[in-house]
Amino acid sequence: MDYGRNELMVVTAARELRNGETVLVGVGLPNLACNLAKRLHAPKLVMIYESGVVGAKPSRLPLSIGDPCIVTNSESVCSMFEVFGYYLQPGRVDVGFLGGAQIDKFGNINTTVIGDYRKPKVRLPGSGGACDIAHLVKKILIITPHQKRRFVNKLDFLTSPGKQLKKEEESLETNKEVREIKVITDLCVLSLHNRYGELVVEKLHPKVTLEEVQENTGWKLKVSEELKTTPEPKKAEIRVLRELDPTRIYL
Amino acid sequence: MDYGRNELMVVTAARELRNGETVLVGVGLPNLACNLAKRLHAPKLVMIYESGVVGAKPSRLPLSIGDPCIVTNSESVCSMFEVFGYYLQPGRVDVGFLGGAQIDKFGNINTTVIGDYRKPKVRLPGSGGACDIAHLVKKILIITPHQKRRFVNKLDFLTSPGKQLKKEEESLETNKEVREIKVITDLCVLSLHNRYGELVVEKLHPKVTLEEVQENTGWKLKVSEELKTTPEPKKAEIRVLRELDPTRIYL
Amino acid sequence: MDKVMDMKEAIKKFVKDGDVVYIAGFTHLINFSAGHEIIRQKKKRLTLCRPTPDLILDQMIAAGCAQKVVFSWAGNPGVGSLRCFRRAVEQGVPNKIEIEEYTHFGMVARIHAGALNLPFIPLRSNIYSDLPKVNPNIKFIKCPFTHEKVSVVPALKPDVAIVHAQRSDKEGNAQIWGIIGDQKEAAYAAKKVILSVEEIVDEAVIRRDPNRTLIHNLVVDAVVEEPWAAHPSYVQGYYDRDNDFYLEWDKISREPELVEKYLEEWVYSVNDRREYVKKLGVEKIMKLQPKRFYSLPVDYGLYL
Amino acid sequence: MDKVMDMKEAIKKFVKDGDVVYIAGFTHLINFSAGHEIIRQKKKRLTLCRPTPDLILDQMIAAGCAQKVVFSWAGNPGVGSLRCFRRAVEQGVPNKIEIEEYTHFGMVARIHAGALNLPFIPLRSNIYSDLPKVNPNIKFIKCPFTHEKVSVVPALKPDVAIVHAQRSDKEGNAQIWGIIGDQKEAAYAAKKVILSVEEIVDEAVIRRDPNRTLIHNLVVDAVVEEPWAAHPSYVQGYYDRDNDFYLEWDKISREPELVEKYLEEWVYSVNDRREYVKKLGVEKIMKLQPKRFYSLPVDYGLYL
Repeated sequence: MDYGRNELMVVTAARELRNGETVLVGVGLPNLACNLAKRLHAPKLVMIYESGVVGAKPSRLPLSIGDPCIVTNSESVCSMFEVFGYYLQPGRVDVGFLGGAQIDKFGNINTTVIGDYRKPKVRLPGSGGACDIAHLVKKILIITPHQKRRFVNKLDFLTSPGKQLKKEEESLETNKEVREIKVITDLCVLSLHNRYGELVVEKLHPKVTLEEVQENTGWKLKVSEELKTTPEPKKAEIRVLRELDPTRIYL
Repeated sequence: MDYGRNELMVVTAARELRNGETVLVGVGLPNLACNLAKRLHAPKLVMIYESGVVGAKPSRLPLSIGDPCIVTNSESVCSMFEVFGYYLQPGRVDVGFLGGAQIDKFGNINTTVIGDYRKPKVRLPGSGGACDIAHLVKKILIITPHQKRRFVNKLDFLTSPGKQLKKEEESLETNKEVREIKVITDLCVLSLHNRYGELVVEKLHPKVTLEEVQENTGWKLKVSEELKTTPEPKKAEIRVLRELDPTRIYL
Repeated sequence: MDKVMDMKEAIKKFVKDGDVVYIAGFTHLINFSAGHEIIRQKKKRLTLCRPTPDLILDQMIAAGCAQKVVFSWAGNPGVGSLRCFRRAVEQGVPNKIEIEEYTHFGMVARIHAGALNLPFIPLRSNIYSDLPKVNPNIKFIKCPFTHEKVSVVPALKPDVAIVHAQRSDKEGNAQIWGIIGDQKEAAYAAKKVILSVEEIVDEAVIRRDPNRTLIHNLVVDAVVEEPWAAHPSYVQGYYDRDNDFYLEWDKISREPELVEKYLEEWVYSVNDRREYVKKLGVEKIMKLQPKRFYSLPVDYGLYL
Repeated sequence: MDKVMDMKEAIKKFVKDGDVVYIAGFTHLINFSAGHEIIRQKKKRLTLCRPTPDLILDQMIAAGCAQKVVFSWAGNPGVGSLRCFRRAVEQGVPNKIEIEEYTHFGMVARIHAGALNLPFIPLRSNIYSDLPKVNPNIKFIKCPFTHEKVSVVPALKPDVAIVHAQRSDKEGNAQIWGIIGDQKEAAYAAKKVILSVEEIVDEAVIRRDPNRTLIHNLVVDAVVEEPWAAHPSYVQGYYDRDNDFYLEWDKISREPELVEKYLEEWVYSVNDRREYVKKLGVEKIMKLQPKRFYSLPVDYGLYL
């Protein structure tokens, strides 16, 4: 079956979600990945939106995470303070989806600024909930196009921590163990690996070479000893995915 | 018109409440005083219960401040944390009603223990919301029988502050100015007076003498230079009051 | 995965000797059924936390379940003393109990901080009171911004919270109206949560009004369908508070023998809440029934 | 004593040049009507606070109302950049603006602390981020109980909060369903509160469901009945989000001239929201109408 790059990314991300997990959903591809997982292998996936909606059953594909369609027929709506306070801060969210303009080899993300903070070349939207999510979830999933200007050796600004490098003994963060980070690009899957202490190439997408990945990455990449090829999407996955985005807004 | 001691106390307390004020209501006589004021001279009195009910319109006389009759037909219900956090802590409550086993001349109240805290002669219920209320309202009203064992020279335990004696410069309390305290007993009305820095006799109830009040008080009482006689209840006040407590639970 | 069970199983599974147990409910929705089952199962050395211990802790203390009570107001609301609590504190009967006390705001702030997984929470109270002298858990710090002095209390994270609600689905998405007290915070602060409800309803009923859901199933471990679980406390719209019993308890609790007799008759000799309700009798049940008084529906809109 | 007034009067009375203004609403219930009226009245040097500035602040910044923006995510939700915001930050067009930024949790924690009248509030975030380096208002302290390090942010207490709700009575007891975002906190934190609603309803409607009341009239200074006040944002059950306009704004906002033209046509040349809605036209109005989908009533009981 034919499939596009975004379709492969979404399917690969969806497979990272397990039944019964709680996921903080972002709009766009992450939202598609969550809904795909829920309709296939993870019917008990609990979808939380930072807008305060928990257990959503959206009737259409929402443009924003505050869309009215995620409220109607959901299990619960709480305030924004409560969604951070009662769900994220106590470590009740297993998986968080993040994106970013820049990513470094430790999975740290910049969504704040390109250039100097005080004299920005490009002012980006900022943290939103990303920094909070990055501090508090067990597993971070990142879906992003693989480009050299994104995969940089040094971030212009560290908005959201990946590996939580500046670990301080007395710190309070809930998830002190090294947690899982997966970066799903249009070329490969990178994974934060205990053994290497940084992101390593874990899976190459079909027909992609390691050289191609390295060319599009701003640091010297390490590669997993058990490097695999990303399994192709199954028919059922593509079919359901296209049902979810019938007008191809994101696919 | 004939009236009882409790009726005079309730009427006198009700007159201390002004239209538009916000009052934290206790059960029993304070509840009667609030409802009486609301039906007569203070229709815009806002009644808040520490159970989280705001703008109550009770259909019957509640035995407790958590009675279902104060919820039905009220304006708003919030959690207990919210009633303290959103109403009391920001100084949105003008008047608080308190009671106590012991009161001293600064309006401090003990509702915790008679005897030593660790080896109590009588273990009383404790603070409840009283200590919080005493820290945060603008005006404290106390309704209590006038007895020597209650009006003591030294409290066994200071549960709720009256004059907030231990004032510390860096303290946070909302109401730093000397606030109003009125103690309404079955003999007289005492009032915290700037000039004396302690409770003074402000009004004597009809037919009560100063000597009688002093005999029932554990410290040497000061008397206001403008000592008055408590006005007798009006017919309308007594009539409405008896409508509020038709089976004479409190009266 | 199925959380629906009866109260016997829920208490057996989730309440252990020595646990910190938080039975939620301010006047409203107090789970007497769970309290009685804990007494029947003879749980020991519990640390019992409630802002208002109310009759349920009075009974559990009398039955010897308590080692410590964490509270803010230990009285019989609108009536007077909690006499079994007092006997334990004043005379060590039936056993000595430790106490740890706060103001109401302090207690609800503690459970609120627990629900938020904050280590502590500031509140503007306590400063002029003797309470901090007898409770080292009430501390004072300086605000790092305004340099004002403010009191702080630590988070409370019970081992088990027991909450009652009007209704939930079988996963435990619970809706509560009327006085909500500390129900939500208790559920989110505790390691394990026993939820009992007047009725288990279809998921669709809950989803028709998601803003009414106070507790999400994520935090719920057991769902018990237990009508009248709160008597002599009450459930808004379902049954009235049994004020007569609160007055009667004042008499019963004066005499340890009468308390013993009460526990024998209404707790030990009764197998479960169903039997208790049967024993209450039709007349009492009818007397406590309110008239119907419905809210108006609101329109969530269907967005296609 | 009467709080009911039109938006013109409310903005005139309660928004002063130089004020700290908090327009509430996360995606839902964003009060564009109030924002446009502020632009029409040419208010200046405002400090505008919102977790998500959204199009409303983009327009107010373009119109020259802003001196400073306090925020956590400045984008066009689901679309991309907030281009007027960026022009002001990157190029000082139409004027330089100061920024002060937090995480979402930091922003809502600040307004939450403001509502509670707490001087500060702790939260478990920020510690591994560069944000504290550029914002001295994000500090760290040690928990007095566990000695852990935790980040703290100061309370935010705006001069004016502007909130929109589905309905209230004429005193301002407001009921909101759907995404409640920061509406309650904003109202309780601010010195003055302008509440606008889709409909003013009889007090009895509110009292039939007191648990639904999110904002009590005690904190409300002006009540404005303003249908469609939120467009192009939305009101749950009343109208849909105008996603097309959010996409269109991405094009308009690329060119200062187009923004100018938009403001001229939709703000300056329009007297009030009624005219704006008329201009929107029947077709748009009909297109944004959801199907009816009602909650079920709950029984509060009448206790006599």
